[in-house]
Amino acid sequence: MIRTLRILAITLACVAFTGMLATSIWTIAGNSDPGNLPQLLSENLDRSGVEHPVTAVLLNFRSYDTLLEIGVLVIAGIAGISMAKTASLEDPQLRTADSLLYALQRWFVPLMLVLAGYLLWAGADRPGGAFQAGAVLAATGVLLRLGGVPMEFLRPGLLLRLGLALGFTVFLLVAVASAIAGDAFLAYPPGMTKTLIVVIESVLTLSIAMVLLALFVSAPVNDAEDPEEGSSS
Amino acid sequence: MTSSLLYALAGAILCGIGLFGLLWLSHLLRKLLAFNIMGSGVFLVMVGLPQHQGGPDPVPQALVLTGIVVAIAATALAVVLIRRYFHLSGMTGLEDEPASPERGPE
Amino acid sequence: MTLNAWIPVFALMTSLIASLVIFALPEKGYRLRTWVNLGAALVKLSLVVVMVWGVFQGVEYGLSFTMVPGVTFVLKADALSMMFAGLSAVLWLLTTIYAVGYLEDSPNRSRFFGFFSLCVASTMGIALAGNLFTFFLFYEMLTLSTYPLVVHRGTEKALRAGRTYVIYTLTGGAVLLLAIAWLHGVAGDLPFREGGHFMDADPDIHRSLILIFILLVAGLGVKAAIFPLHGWLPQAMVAPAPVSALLHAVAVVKAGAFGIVRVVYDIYGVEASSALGVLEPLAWLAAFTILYGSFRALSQTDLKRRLAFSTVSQVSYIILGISLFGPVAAAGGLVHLLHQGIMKITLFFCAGNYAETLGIHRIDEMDGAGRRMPGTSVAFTIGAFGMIGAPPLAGFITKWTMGSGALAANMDWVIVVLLSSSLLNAAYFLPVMHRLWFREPAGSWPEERHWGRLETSAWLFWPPLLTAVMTVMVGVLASLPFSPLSWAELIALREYSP
Amino acid sequence: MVEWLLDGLLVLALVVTAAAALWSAELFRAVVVFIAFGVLMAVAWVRLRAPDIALAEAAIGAGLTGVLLLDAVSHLGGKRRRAHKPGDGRQ
Amino acid sequence: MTLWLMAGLLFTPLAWAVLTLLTDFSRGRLVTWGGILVQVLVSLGLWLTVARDGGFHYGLGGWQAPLGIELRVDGLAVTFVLLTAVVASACGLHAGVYIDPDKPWHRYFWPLFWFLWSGLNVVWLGGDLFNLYVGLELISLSAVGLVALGGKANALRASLRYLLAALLGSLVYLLGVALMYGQFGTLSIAGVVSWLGVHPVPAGSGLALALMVTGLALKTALFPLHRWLPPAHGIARSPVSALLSALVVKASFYMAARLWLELGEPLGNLAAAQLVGLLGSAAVVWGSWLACRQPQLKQVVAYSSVAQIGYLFLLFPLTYSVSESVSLQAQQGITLQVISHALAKAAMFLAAGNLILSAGSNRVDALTGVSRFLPFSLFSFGLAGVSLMSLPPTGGFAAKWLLLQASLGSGQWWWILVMLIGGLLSAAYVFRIYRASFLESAGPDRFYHPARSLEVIPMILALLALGLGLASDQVLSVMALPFEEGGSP
Repeated sequence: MIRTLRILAITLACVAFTGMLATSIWTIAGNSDPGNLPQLLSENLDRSGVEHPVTAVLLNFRSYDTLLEIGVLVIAGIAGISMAKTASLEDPQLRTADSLLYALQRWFVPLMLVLAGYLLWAGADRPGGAFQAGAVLAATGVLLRLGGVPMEFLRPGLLLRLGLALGFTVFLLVAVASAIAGDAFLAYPPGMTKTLIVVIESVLTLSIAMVLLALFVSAPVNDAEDPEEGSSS
Repeated sequence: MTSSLLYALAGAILCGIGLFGLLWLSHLLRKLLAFNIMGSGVFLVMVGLPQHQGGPDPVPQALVLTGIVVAIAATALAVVLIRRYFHLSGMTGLEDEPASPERGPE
Repeated sequence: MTLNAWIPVFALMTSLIASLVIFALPEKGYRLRTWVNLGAALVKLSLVVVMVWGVFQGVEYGLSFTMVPGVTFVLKADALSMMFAGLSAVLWLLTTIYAVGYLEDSPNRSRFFGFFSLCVASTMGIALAGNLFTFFLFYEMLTLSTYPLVVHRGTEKALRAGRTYVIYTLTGGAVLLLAIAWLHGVAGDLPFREGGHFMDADPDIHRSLILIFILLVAGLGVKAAIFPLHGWLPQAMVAPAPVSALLHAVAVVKAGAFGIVRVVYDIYGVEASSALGVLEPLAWLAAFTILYGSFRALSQTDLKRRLAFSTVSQVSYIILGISLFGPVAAAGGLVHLLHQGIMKITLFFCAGNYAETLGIHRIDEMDGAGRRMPGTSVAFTIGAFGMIGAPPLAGFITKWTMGSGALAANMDWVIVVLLSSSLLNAAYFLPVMHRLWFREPAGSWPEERHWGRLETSAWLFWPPLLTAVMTVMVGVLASLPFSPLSWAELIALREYSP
Repeated sequence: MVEWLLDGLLVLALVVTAAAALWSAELFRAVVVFIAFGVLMAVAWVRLRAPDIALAEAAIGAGLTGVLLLDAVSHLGGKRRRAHKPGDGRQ
Repeated sequence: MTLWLMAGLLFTPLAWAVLTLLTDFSRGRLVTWGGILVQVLVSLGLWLTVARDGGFHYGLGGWQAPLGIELRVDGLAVTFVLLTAVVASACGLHAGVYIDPDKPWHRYFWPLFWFLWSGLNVVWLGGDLFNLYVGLELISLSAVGLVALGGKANALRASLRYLLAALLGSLVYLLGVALMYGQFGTLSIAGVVSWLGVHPVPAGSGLALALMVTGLALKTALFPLHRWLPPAHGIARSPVSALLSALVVKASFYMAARLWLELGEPLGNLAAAQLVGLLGSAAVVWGSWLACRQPQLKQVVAYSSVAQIGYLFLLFPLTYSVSESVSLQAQQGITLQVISHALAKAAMFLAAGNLILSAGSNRVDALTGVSRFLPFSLFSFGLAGVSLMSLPPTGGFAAKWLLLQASLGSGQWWWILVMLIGGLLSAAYVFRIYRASFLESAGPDRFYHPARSLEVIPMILALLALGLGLASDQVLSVMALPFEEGGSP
């Protein structure tokens, strides 16, 4: 009885929510559009150092968002590996010698690495960029991993943590360098914009892949022993 | 009515579905699916609505890219937590009684 | 800022700092703690004496700064505040001496004396507060600092009493806060001013003013133990005797009564209050409380509880005095602020002595105690006669002055109240004295300790005698300048002709 | 007109897969449907002229999230687990 | 100079997050001390600068809004930056001693701590709707990570619940942002406000504000969306609980309040404002009531947070269509309430942690008779309690006074009742702790005194909460500094 009432209430709430939202979207779509942001953006595009507007927004106009977003990724990575069995992130269960997987691996991995490289390189003037490249790279890693490649760097040691932090650190150093030179935080020095963006994108690709991979492998395997508990509260 | 607006409205429906899932489902992974669906809905609204009159707008597209990365980070973290929680307590829901129909014969 | 601005602050700080020092001292630092206590009490007393002289000369002591936007924190010494400050300074000194003896060898003394000093600091703040906001600040601080004293023994009973106490006083505090905030909204930030602020208030706000007055009295009446808000007081008797002495004679109940005085005189102004028609109901309420407290005291078998109900009755004398329209009655009420303090503290000291030395708690155990403890019993007798109103003791001065005031104000029914109250006082005190002096002890007294020449520890022996002597002196020397009565007359004069 | 039809079908498919992902009885199937939902989303982004998001959605939404969730399902003892990885029971 | 301060403020926490990620716990502690010093100095410097020269806009990357992201550096923001510096330093210093350095997973405490701090600064200074979203996620994920640290089943349960609530809240907020962008074509709050200044209020945009506020209310644990808070705040390690209760919930409230104050008048309506106030009142009563009934010390404190958060939402009705002066009083009162609750609650959680360490148990009963040992932490707890009861002279009292005045001034007398009842109920749960500590029975004879440094920190915070009441006028005067529109570095 209570269950029925509850589902009824939730359904009603969700339907009302959807209805209100759709009405609001419809109304707003009917209002006159005051936005001139795309125009402003294309006017400033040549000052951004890259030709592709989405990349320009991500890594120049709103680079602070991106910096913080990489921070969010790093946080997730940290929180994830803090949960892992401490000795090793290794999951013996996943080391299967599946022949299909092996074949997949042989053909796909090089292809995916090329794709990641292309996406990264394309980011400056065409769709693509660090996120997509990083995701593809991470997917490659997952594939390798499923194929049983050990990947020592994923042990929760200094190397892993350096890898997690690398992209973020480079981004942060670039950001503060201009501030020390007397410009605003995150401003690129004139003339070096494109170079710096490419550098940042490259390291970000690595770090994004690393974080996602770490999160993928750090899920505790079922036979991990309990960590000893010290929390009194 | 443009196709952008159509997608924005679809986003609204996805939001509703996702919200329902988040509130109603008890299995944590299903909640996570619901969260991702709701997230997709929000992103559709975010891009579809401004493009309804103006054509492609790189700003919301960039925002959605950021949003997707944040969402995957949160999802991955949640998966880690859920798996560890299941490992320690054998439960897949947040209710006190471990009566989730999804549980296998452990 | 001049030195004069800082003297009230110093007076406040002496006990505050003493409290902090005591908390910091280790439990075993017995000697040092006693010296800190007594030293601070003496310093404070001398500061108060300086201020009393200064106020008499018309010197302005005061300090103010904006605390919250729109509200100032004001410390100020005027004639009325000096009356309360003087009372608390003198009695703090005596109670400290007494408490040192009373709590000898008992645990948690560091905690006790720390909060005790904090309590006195709050009382001082109440006395020196220059507006209702500041008053409220210290009023609530008093609640908090007395709670650990009430529950000091840590028994279930003490904790229950503590809970009752807190529920009553915090609720009262909330009502008071509401009233103060409302008043602030209606009339702005009002400093205490002789003659008050609402002499010619806008008739539009009369209704609000009356409602606020009721709320104010209700809030303050909890601490002043006005019927029907007195329930916490008899229960709080589980506290150690020095606490009862301080709570009942000085700090808590007087804070409430003092607050009502401040509201009637220095916020509303006595004439405005009278014009609003709120004084007469207040007088009736006070009169009823006087009789009610006395009746209830009659049936109590526990000595401290009897004294507690006596307090309920006696504090309302103050309220009655100020709510009769006229300077003479006002002086009678005000002087009772002091007189009742001195007399009641004597009685509580004595009750504590009986309990501590002979293990007497109930009245029927008191048979023949007079011969075993003559000094204490003399003091008790003086205090009790004072309460009854026998000339020339303090209580007589009060009742006489108040009676003349009532006649002057054409409120003859007050005389009836005063007389019947005196009869009732006699009815519940005389049997005690009869038992003390004229009955044979039921058995032998416990003699587990050797006190030396005195009947009890010297720390316990002298304070009640001293206050008993004061009870006599303030009565006999009532007409001298600087006697409580003349000081009260001074205040009444200033209030009625600002 | 064809475009409209395409858009309409896509939106319908999105909604249906989303609902199916949440309501399918088996967790494993739910995740598979969710991956399909991700692929459809990628197509939707192409239709919205947002190729960057489409790429990201394909790689992240459909790819990584899917693998992550599938892996989690197999660990949480979903019903399909034994069939999915035979001979690989709990140690 | 200002530029350097800003860069330092933004750079330090992020950089220290990376630095501490590369060390273990003990070395991370040393590194953190350095970072705390820098961050406190920078925050103080910025506060002093703004107190002297007034506020300004700071365009990140040299781009101005609406193209770039602009930070809004005004008196209120820098006051909260400074408050964060104080409270977070206290929690950081406390955690350095409190947390066991030998557990390998505790090394991850410091990076999460620093990320949390940087996220808070983002929110205080943020002037861009989407940037605020990212800041919120930064805060939420690091907070979840901190709660989950150590990974007991209960902690995981609490952190999962927290994570889901936080994610849902963020999404709802983001949905609101999407509608805002669709309507106004800008993400800058100032841009929206100036657009509304010249155009009539567009239809359909009310929902955008409602969604944003709802999402934020969920993250702030407004009744009835509060269920995730007590487990998370109760189960985390005490310094983490302190951070969460003192600062994290305030971040989302701060955003909601700023949005309401900027956009509430055009986009909101009276019923919504009253509804939010009503929910806040329900939180006050319900949270306090549950706090009275919790057997565990930290749960008492956590439910007290639910109640105290309720007061904050009285801002909505008390600033909607009222006179300028009443609105100002309400804003000042709420600001004081935020600050004093942050200080007092941090003090309370840290002191509770010490008491648990001393008594060896989290139960309220375990405190029986501890006042006999004169534990310093009990004093701190008590003092902080005075502020929560909003008794004078604490900051909590000053806040309540201003809110009372605002309620009276706007004629919305029903909030007065809520405040008075809430004050009494909070006294009930605070005195419950006092009472337990005064009970003399066969309690434990041994009593573990924690390290002095652990005990001093909550005391300082509690004294600050106390002193805030006396100095509230001065504090508020900095917040009310004129904001120089268009002034920018």
